[in-house]
Amino acid sequence: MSAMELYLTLSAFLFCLGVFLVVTRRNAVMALLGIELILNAANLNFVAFNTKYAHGIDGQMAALFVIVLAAAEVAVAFAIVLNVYQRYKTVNIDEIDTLKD
Amino acid sequence: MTMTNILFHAFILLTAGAGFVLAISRNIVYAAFLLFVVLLGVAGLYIFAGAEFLAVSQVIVYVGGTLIVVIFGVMLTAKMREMKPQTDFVNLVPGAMLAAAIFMALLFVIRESGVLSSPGNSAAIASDNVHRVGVATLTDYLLPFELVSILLLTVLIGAAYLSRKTKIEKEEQAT
Amino acid sequence: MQLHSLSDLSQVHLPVLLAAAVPLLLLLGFVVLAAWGRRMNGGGWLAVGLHGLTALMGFFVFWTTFNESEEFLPWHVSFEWFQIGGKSIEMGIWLDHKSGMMLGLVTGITFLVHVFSLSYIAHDAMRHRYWGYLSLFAAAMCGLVLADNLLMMFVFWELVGLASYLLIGFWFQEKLPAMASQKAFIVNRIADAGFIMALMMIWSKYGAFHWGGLFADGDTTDVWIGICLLVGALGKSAQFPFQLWLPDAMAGPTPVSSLIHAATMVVAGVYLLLRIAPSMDASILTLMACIGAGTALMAAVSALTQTDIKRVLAYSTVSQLGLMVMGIGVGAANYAFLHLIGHAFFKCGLFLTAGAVIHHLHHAQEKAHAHFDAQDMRFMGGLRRQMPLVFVAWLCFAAALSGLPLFSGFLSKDGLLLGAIGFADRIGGWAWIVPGAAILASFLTAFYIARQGILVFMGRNRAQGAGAGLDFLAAFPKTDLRMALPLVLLALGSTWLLFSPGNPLHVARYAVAIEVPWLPWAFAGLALIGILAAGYLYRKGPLPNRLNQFVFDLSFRHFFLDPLTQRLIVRPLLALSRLLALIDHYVIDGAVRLVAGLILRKGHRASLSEATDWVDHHLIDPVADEVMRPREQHSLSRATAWLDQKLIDRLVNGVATVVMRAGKRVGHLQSGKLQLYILYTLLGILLLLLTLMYIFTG
Amino acid sequence: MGPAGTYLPDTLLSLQGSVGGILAELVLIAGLLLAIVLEITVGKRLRHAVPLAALGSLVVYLAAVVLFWPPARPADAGFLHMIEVDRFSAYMKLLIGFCSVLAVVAAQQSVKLRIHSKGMGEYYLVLLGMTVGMVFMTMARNLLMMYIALEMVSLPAYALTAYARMKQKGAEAALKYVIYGCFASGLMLYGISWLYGFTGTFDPLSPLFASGLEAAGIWPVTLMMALVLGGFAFKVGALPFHFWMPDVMEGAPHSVASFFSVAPKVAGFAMLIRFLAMLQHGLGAEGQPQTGVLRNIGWILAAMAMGSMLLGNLAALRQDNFRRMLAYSAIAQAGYLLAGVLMWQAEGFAVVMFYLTVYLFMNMAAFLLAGWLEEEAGIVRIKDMKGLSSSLPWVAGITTVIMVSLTGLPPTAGFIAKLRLFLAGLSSYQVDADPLIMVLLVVVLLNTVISLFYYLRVASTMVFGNPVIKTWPAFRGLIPLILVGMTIPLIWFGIISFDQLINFLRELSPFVNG
Amino acid sequence: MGSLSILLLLPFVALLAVLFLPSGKKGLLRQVTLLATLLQAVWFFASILPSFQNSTAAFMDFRLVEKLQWIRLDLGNTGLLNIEFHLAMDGISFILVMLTVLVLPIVAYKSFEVEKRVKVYFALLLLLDMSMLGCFIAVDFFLFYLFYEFMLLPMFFLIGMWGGARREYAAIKFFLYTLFGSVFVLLIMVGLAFSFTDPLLTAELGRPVYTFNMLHMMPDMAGHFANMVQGSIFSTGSDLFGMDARTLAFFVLLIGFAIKVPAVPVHTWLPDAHVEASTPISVILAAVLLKVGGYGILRICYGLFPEAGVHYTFWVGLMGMVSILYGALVAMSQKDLKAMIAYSSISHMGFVLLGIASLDPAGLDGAVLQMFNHGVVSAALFLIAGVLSDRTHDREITHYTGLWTKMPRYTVFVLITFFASMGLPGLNGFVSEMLVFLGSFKGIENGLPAWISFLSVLGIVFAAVYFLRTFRQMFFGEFSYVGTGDGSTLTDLKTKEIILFVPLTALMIVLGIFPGLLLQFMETAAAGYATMLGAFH
Repeated sequence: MSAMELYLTLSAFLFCLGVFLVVTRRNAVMALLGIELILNAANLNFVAFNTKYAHGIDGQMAALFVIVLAAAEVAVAFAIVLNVYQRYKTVNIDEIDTLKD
Repeated sequence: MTMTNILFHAFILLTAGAGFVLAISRNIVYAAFLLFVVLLGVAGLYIFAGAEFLAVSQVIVYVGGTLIVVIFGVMLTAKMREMKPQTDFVNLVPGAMLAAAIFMALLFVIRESGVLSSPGNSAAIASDNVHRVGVATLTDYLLPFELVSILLLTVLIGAAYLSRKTKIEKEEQAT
Repeated sequence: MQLHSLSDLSQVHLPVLLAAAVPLLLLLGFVVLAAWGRRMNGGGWLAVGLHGLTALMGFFVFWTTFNESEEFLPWHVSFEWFQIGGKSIEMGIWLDHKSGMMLGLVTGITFLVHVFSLSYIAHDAMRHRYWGYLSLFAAAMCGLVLADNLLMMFVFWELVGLASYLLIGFWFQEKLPAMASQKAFIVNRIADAGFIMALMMIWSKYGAFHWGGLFADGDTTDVWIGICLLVGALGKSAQFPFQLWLPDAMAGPTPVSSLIHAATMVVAGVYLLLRIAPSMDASILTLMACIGAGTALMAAVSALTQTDIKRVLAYSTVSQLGLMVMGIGVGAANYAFLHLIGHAFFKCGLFLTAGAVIHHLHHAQEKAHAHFDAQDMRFMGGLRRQMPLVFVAWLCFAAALSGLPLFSGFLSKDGLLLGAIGFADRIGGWAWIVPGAAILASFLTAFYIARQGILVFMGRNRAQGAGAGLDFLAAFPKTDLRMALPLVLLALGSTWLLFSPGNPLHVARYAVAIEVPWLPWAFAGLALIGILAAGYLYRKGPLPNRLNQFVFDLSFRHFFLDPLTQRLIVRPLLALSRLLALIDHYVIDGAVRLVAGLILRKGHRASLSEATDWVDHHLIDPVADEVMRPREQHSLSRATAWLDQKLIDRLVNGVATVVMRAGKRVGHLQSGKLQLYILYTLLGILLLLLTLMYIFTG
Repeated sequence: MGPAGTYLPDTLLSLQGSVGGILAELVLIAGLLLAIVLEITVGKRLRHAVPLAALGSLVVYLAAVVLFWPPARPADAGFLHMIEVDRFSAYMKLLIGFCSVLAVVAAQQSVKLRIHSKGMGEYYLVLLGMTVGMVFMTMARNLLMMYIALEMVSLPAYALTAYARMKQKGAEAALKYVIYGCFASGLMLYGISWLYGFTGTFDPLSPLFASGLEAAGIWPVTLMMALVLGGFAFKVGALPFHFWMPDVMEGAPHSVASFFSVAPKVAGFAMLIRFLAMLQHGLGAEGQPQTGVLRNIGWILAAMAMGSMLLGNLAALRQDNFRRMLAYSAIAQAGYLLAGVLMWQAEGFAVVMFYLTVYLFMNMAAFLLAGWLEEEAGIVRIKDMKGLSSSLPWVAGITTVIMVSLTGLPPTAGFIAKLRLFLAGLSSYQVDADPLIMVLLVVVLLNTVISLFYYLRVASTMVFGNPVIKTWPAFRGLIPLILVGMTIPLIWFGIISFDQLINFLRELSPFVNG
Repeated sequence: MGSLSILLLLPFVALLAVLFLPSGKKGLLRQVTLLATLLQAVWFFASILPSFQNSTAAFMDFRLVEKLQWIRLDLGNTGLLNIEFHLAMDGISFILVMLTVLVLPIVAYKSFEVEKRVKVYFALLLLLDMSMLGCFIAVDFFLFYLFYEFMLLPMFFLIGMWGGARREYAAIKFFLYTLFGSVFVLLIMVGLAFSFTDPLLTAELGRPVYTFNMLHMMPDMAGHFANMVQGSIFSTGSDLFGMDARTLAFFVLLIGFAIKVPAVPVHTWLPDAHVEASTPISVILAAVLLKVGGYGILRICYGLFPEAGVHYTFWVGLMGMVSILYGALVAMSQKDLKAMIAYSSISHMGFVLLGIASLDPAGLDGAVLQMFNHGVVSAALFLIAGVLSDRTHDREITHYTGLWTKMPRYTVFVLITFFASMGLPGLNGFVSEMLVFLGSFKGIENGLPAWISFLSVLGIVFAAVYFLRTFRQMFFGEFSYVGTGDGSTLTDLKTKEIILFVPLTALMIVLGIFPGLLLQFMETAAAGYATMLGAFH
C-alpha cells in the first residue's frame, strides 16, 4: 500500500470509528469524542491530499482552521454538556428524551 | 524499508489501534486518554505528510487545549465517586453495521476515484512550510482568519455565559 | 298562423280566440279560488258559473268547428314560446274536428260534474281547494286537447297529472288517498319518461314537435318514437302494464273519479294516439291492438268480482279504454273516437250515480247512526225505491255501456268489434285473439254492470246485515236537484240522440272482408245474455265465493299486478336505494375518510397526543360511530344487511386495523433519542445514494 | 512570493480593494465590538444599553447594505475568491438583518427571558456574532469559507439554544442540537476534504475543480456531494437532516426559535444557491443536467425536497404543541424551497428569494405569535386556543391570515410564493421537459392539501368551540403591533401588488464570477 | 369604473362598513348587509341588464368589459407574464350573476335570525358574496382562481361556526375536498399561461407576453387557437407523463370542478356540509356555490380545452348520468330532510353535466338554465327544511305526519317547490331539464350514446318517487309529531318567512311559463359555444 492509500484508509477508519462512537455510545462525552475523531479524519485527508497538490498549501490551511474550529466547538459543547448535567444529573443521551413527538 | 517508513507504519498502526480501543472502551477516562494518543498519532502523521506547522498546532491546540477541556468534561460529568466511570452502548448492532457499511463505501471511493493515481510529494510541501502557511494566512486566507477570530470571540462569550452560575442557580444550590 | 305581437290577435278567428280563452279563464279561476276561495264560502258558485261560461264557449267552439268543412280546418294559431339554438319552440291552438269536439266535451262534462258536486261536496271544509283543483284540471285538459304540438301537449299532460294527484289526495288526512295519489303520479311519471324519450327523438330527428310530418320515413327511429309515445299514452290511459294506478285513484271524491278517471283525463292517452296513429308503423299498431284487447279483457275479468261500487266502474273504465286503444290499433280510429265521446257521457254518469248512491248512503248513515262501508255493494240493494231518478239514469248508462241498441255504446262498440274482426281477418292466425278478447270483454262488461245494478238497486236492502237500524232506509234524503240535473243530461247524452239522431240503429259500415250484417245484432244479443246471466246468478244478492281462491283472487286482485309490482320493482328499487346510500357512506365517503385517516394516523402511538385525539374525534370517530351503531334490521332488506355487515364493515374495519397496526409498528422517527436521529440520518443518505445508483446504473 | 506564484504586493493591493466590498459588514462587526464594550462597562447598570446598541448596529448595518448596494456585475470576487459581494447576497443580508432586528426586539419584549437571570447582554452579543456568520454565508464562494461561515452560525446557535438555562428543555434541546450539528458539519467537512482530494482546490469555479471531479468519476463525487449537501440540509432543516428542528424549536426560548426558523434558513439557502450556481457554471459540459454529477445532485435535492414536504406535513398533523407543529411546518416549507432551488433551469433562485421573503414574514410572525401566546396567555398547546376569537378577535384574524399564507392560499403572499414556484417550475419544464419537475410540482400540490389540515386547525380551534381559558390578556404592546405589521406584507404581496418585487428579484440572481 | 366593478365593490364597501360598526349593534349590521345585497340586485337590474337586452350574433359576446393592467412579471428569456384585472360578462355569466344577486338578499334576510357573533357572520357573508360574483365575471384566469379559492375560507367559517353538531367535521371536509380539487387547477392555470400569448401586448412590447386572459386561450369559431405558443406545455399535441397534455389538463380540471358541482363519485362532502350548515348557509351553498363548478366546467374545461372536451364528452355525460341516477336513488332512502335535499341537489346538478356534455345548443342552454333553476329551487328547498328545524330542531322525515292541516301555507310553498324540483311543466325545472334531455339526445351526433340520455330520463321518475314519498310522509295524514322536539311549535309560516318564499316561488312560476325571459340572454353565448365546439368534431 502506498502512503497515500494508508493515509486515506486510516482517515476512513477514523471516520467510521467516529460515526460508530456518536451512534452507539450513551455518554454525551463519548459522542463528542467521536466528533473529534471525524474532524481528525477530515484533517488527515486534507493533509494527505495536500501532498498531492503540493503547489499550494490549501489542505494544510483547511486543517489549521478545523483545529481552531474544533476547539471552539468543544468549548461550546462542553458548556452545554455541563448545563445538561446540572439539570438532569446525567449525560446519557438516551435518557434525555423529554422532547419528542 | 527505511526507518522513516517503519516509523510511518508504526504511527499508522498506533493511531488506528488507539482509535479502535477508544471506540470499544467502556471507561470514559481511558477513552479520553486514548484520544490523546490518537491525536498525537495524527500529529505525527502530519509530519510525515510534510505539515510540520500543523503538527505543532495539533499538539498545542488540540492536545494542549481541546483535550484539557475534554478531560475536564469527563471529570465533571462522570460519577467520580464510583470507582469505574463506565458507560455502555446503545444501538450497538445497527451502529456497527452502519459504520462498516460506510467504511466499505469509503474504501470504494479510495479505490475507484483515482486519487491514488498520482503519488503525493510530501517533500515539496515540507520545504519552508511555516513560511508558506504564514503567507497563506495573511493573503489567501486572510478573511477566514479574521472571521475565525470573531467566531472565537463570540463563542468565548457564549461559552462563558453558559458555564457561569446565575443568581437563581446559586440560590437553588443554597437551598 | 304565427303570432308575433299582441296586435296580431285581431286577425285571429273568434272560435280560436274563445278556445284559447277557455284554459286561460280556467287557470285564472284556479288562482282566484286557490287564493280567495276560502273567503268566498268555498267559491262553489263562482266555480260553477265559470265552468258554465266555459261550457258555453266550448260548445260554441265545438259547434263552429263541427259545421266547418274538413278542408278549411284546422284553424291553427301559434306563437313563439322561446328560442333554442336558433329554432323556436312554439305553443299554439290547433282547432279541428277532434279538438273542437274534445273541448266541447271536456268543458261540458266538467260543468255537469261541477253542478253535481255542488251538493256532493257542500259540507267539506276544504271545498275551496276542491273547486280550485277542478279548475286547474279543466284548464290543463283544455290545454291538452287544444295543443298544436307534442311538447305543449306534454306540458298540459303533466299538469293534468298534477291536478289528478291533488284531487286523488284531496282527503289527505286518510291513508288510502295519500298512497293512491302518490301511486298515480309515479306510475304516470314512468310512462311520461317514455313520452319524454319520444320528444327527445322527435326533436333530434325533426327539430320541431308538431305531429304533422311524424313517421314520414318509417325508419327505426320512427318506430322507437312510436313505441315511446305509445308508452306515454298507455300510462295516462291506464293500459297494461300501467293500469294499476287507476283503481286506486278511486280514493278521491267520486265526482272527481267520474270526471277525471272516467270521462276526460284518462282519455288523454287515447286522444294522443288518435292524433298520431294514422301514420304509425303497422307493427306498433298491432302492438297497440294487442295491449288494448288484453287490457280490456283483464280489466273486465277483474270487474266481475269487485265489491266496491267504484272499483267495478274503475275496472270497467280500464276495460273500455282498452277497447278504444285496440280500436286505434286495428284501424278503427273513428270508432274509437266515437266510443271515447260516448264513454265520457255514460261512464261519467255511472260514476255520478255511484257518487249519488254513496252520498245518499252517507247522509242516511249520519241520520241513522249506522256505520258500514258506504261503497260496499254487499250492504246495498233495493235502492231503486229510495232513489228512483238515480236508478233510471243508471239504467241508461248501463245500457250504453253494455252496448244495447238505442244507446250510444251500441253505435261505437260494434264499430270497434267489427274493426277488430277486420284486423284479424287481414292478418289471420293468432290475430283472432284480438277480436276474441274484445268480444269476450264486451260480454263480461254487460255481465258485471248488470251485477252491479242488481246488487245496488234490486232485491232487498242488506244494510241491516251490516248493523244498520230499521230507520236507516227511512233516513234516505231526497235526490237534490243539483244532483239530478247532471244525471238527466248525461243520461240523454248516453242515448243515440247525440250521435246518430236520424238512425238510432245506425250500424257501422266497416270495411270487413266478409260483410256480415247480423254481427252488430249478435253483439247486442251477447250483451243481453250477459245481463240475463247476471240477473239469474245474483237474483238473491251477492254470491259466496265458490271458485278456487286463487282464481277468485286472480280476478279480485287484478292478476296480482299490484303485489308483483311491489315485489319486482318497488322493493328492489328501495333496497337498491338503501344499498347505494350505504355504499355512499361506507365505500365512497369511507374511502375518502380512510385516506384522510391514513394520512393523519401515520405513526400513531399508544400515547395519544391531543392532536391525535382531535383527529380521532373529527375524522376517525364518525366512521367508527357508523360502523358500531346498531342498525335497524327491520328496515333493511336482508340482502343489504348481509352485504353491509359481511362485506363493507369488514372491509372498513380490516383496512383500518391494518393501517393502525402498521402505524404502531413503525413507531415514529422523532423519538427524542438523539442517536437514533443520527442513525436515521445516515441511513437516509445511504438509502438515497443506493437508490440513485440503482436508478442510474441498474 | 505570493500564493500560487503571484506577486505579493499585487495580492495585498487586491486584498485592500476587497475591503470596500464588506464595509457594511465592518460596520456590523464594529457594532458587535461596541456592544461588547458596553456590556462590560455599563451593561449591569443600563439595561437597555446593549440591546439598543445591537439594534442600532443592525439598523445601521441594514442602511449600510442599501447604501453600499453592489454593482450589477462586481469586478472581482472579494478576498482572493473567498467571497462574492453581489446583489444577491445584499438582498439576503437585508432579510437576515431584518430577522435579527426582530429577534432583538422579541427578546427585549420577552418577560421570561429578561427576568430569568441577571443579564441579557450576552444574548445580544451572541446574536450579533451569529448574524455576522450568516451574512458571510450569503457571500461565501469557497468551500472552506462556506464551512467556516457555517460554523460561525452554528456555534452561537448552540449557545443561544441553551440560553434560557433555567428551562430543562432548553438544555436538552441545546445538547441535541450541538451533537447533531457538530456531527452534520463533521460529515460536511469530510465531504469537503474529499472534494479537495479530487480537485486540489476549494474554489468550485476553478477549472481544476471541474476536471478533478470528472477524473474522480461520478459515484465517488456523488457520495461526497451528498455529504456536503447534508451540511446545507442541516442548516435549512431539510430531510434527512431535519431531526434537530422540532426539538430545538420546542426547547429554545421563543425569540430564538422564531429567529432560527427563518434566518439560518435564509443564509443556508443563499449559500446553497450560490454553491449550485457555481457548480452549474463550473462543471459546464461535464455536469450536463441530464447526465453526471449535476443530475445526481438534482435527484438528491429532489428527494430531500419531497421527503421534507411529506414528512414535515405528515408529522405536523399529529402535533398539539404549537411550536412543534410550526417546526414541522418549517421542515415542509424547506421542502417547498428546495423544490424552488431545483428549478434552476428557469429562475428557481429568484423563486427561492421571493419565497424566502414571504416566508420570513409568515413564519416569523407565526413564531412570534406562538411566543406571545405562550408568554401572555400561557398557551402552548393548540387545543388551549379554543374560543380565543371571542375575546381576541384580532389575534384570530391575524392567525388566520398567517395560516392561510403558510398553506399557500389566496389572497395571501404564501399563495403568490407558490404561484411563483409553479411559474418557474413550468417554465423550467418547458426548457427541458424533465418529468422530475412535474412530479415535484404535483407533490407540492398534494402537500398543500395535507398541510391545510393542520394550519387550518389552528385557526379553526381559535374560532370554533368554547373557551377553556377564562381570562385573556389584552392584545397590546410592541409584539402585537409587529404582528399586525407583518400581516400587511402578507396581504400586500398576496393581492395588491407583487410584480415589482418579483421583477426586482429576478435581477438579483447570484453572480458567478468565473 | 364600470358596472361590474361597482357590482363587486358594493359588497366590499358593505364589508368595510360591517367591520367598522360596533359588534353590539346587531340590527344595524343586519340592515347594512341586507341593504347591500338589495342594492346589488337593484344595480344589476338597473345598470347591467339593459346592456344585455339586444343580443348580437357575435361569437363570445362579452360585454361590459373592464380591463386594467395589474401585474406584469418579467420571466427573463421566456418573456413577460401578464395578469389583468379583467372583468366581463357574457350570457352565461349574466345568468349566474343574476342568480347570485337574487338569492343573496334572501340569504341576508334569513340570516337575521343569527344571534351569535353577528358581525363576523355578516362580514364573512359579504366576503363570500363578493368572491362568488367575482368568479362569475372574471375573465382573467388568475383573477378567477383568486375568487375561486377565496370562496373557501368564508364558507369554511360559515359552516363551521354557525352549523350543527358535527359542523367542524363538515367544514373541514368541505375545505379539504374542494381544496384538493382546486390545487390542481393552479398547476393547469400556470401551464396554460405559458402556452398562450397576448397578441397585442406581444406586438407592442416586442417580447412574448404570456397571458392569463381566458379569451386568448379560447379558440375562434373555426376552432383555431390563434395565440397558442407552439411546443409549450399545453399546446396541441404536446404530451405530459406519456399522455396528451391537453387531455390530461382537461381531466384534471374536470375533476377539480366536478368536486364543486358535485358529481358522483366526488360528492360526499355535500351531504355533510348541507346537513351541518345552518339554513342560510345551506341556501347559499346549494343555490350559488355549486354553480361555480358547473360554470367552471363550461367556461374552463370546455372553453379552453374544447378538443378534449369534444373527444371525451362521453365521460362527462356518463358522470352526469351517474350523478342523476345515483343522487336520486340515494336521496330516496335518506331520513334527514336536508340530506335528502342534498342528494337531490347532486342529482339535479347531474343535468348540468349532461347538458354540457351534449355539446348541443339546446343542451348548453338547458345546462345553464338548469343551474339557475336549481339555484332558485334548492334555495327554496333548504328554506323549507329550515322552517322545520327552526321550530323543532328536528329534520327527520319520518317524525312528521299531516303537516298540511297544521301548516297549510307552508304546504303550498312546499308543494310548488317540490313539483318545480321534480320538473313539472309550468314550473321552472321542467324547461331546463327538458332542454337538457332534448340536447343530450341530439348529442348522439357528438358522441354521446343514446343510452346515456335515455337512462337519465329515469332521473325524473326517481325524483318524483323521493319527493312524493317525502311529501306523503310529512304532509298527508292526521297531524302528529314523534320527534324529540316540541311539536306544539309547529305553527304555520309567519309573514317574515313568507317574504322569503314568495320571490322564489314567483320565480319558479314565472320562469316556468316564460323561460324565454332568461333564455334570450344566453342564446348567443350557448350558440357560440356550440359552434366553437362543433369545429372540433
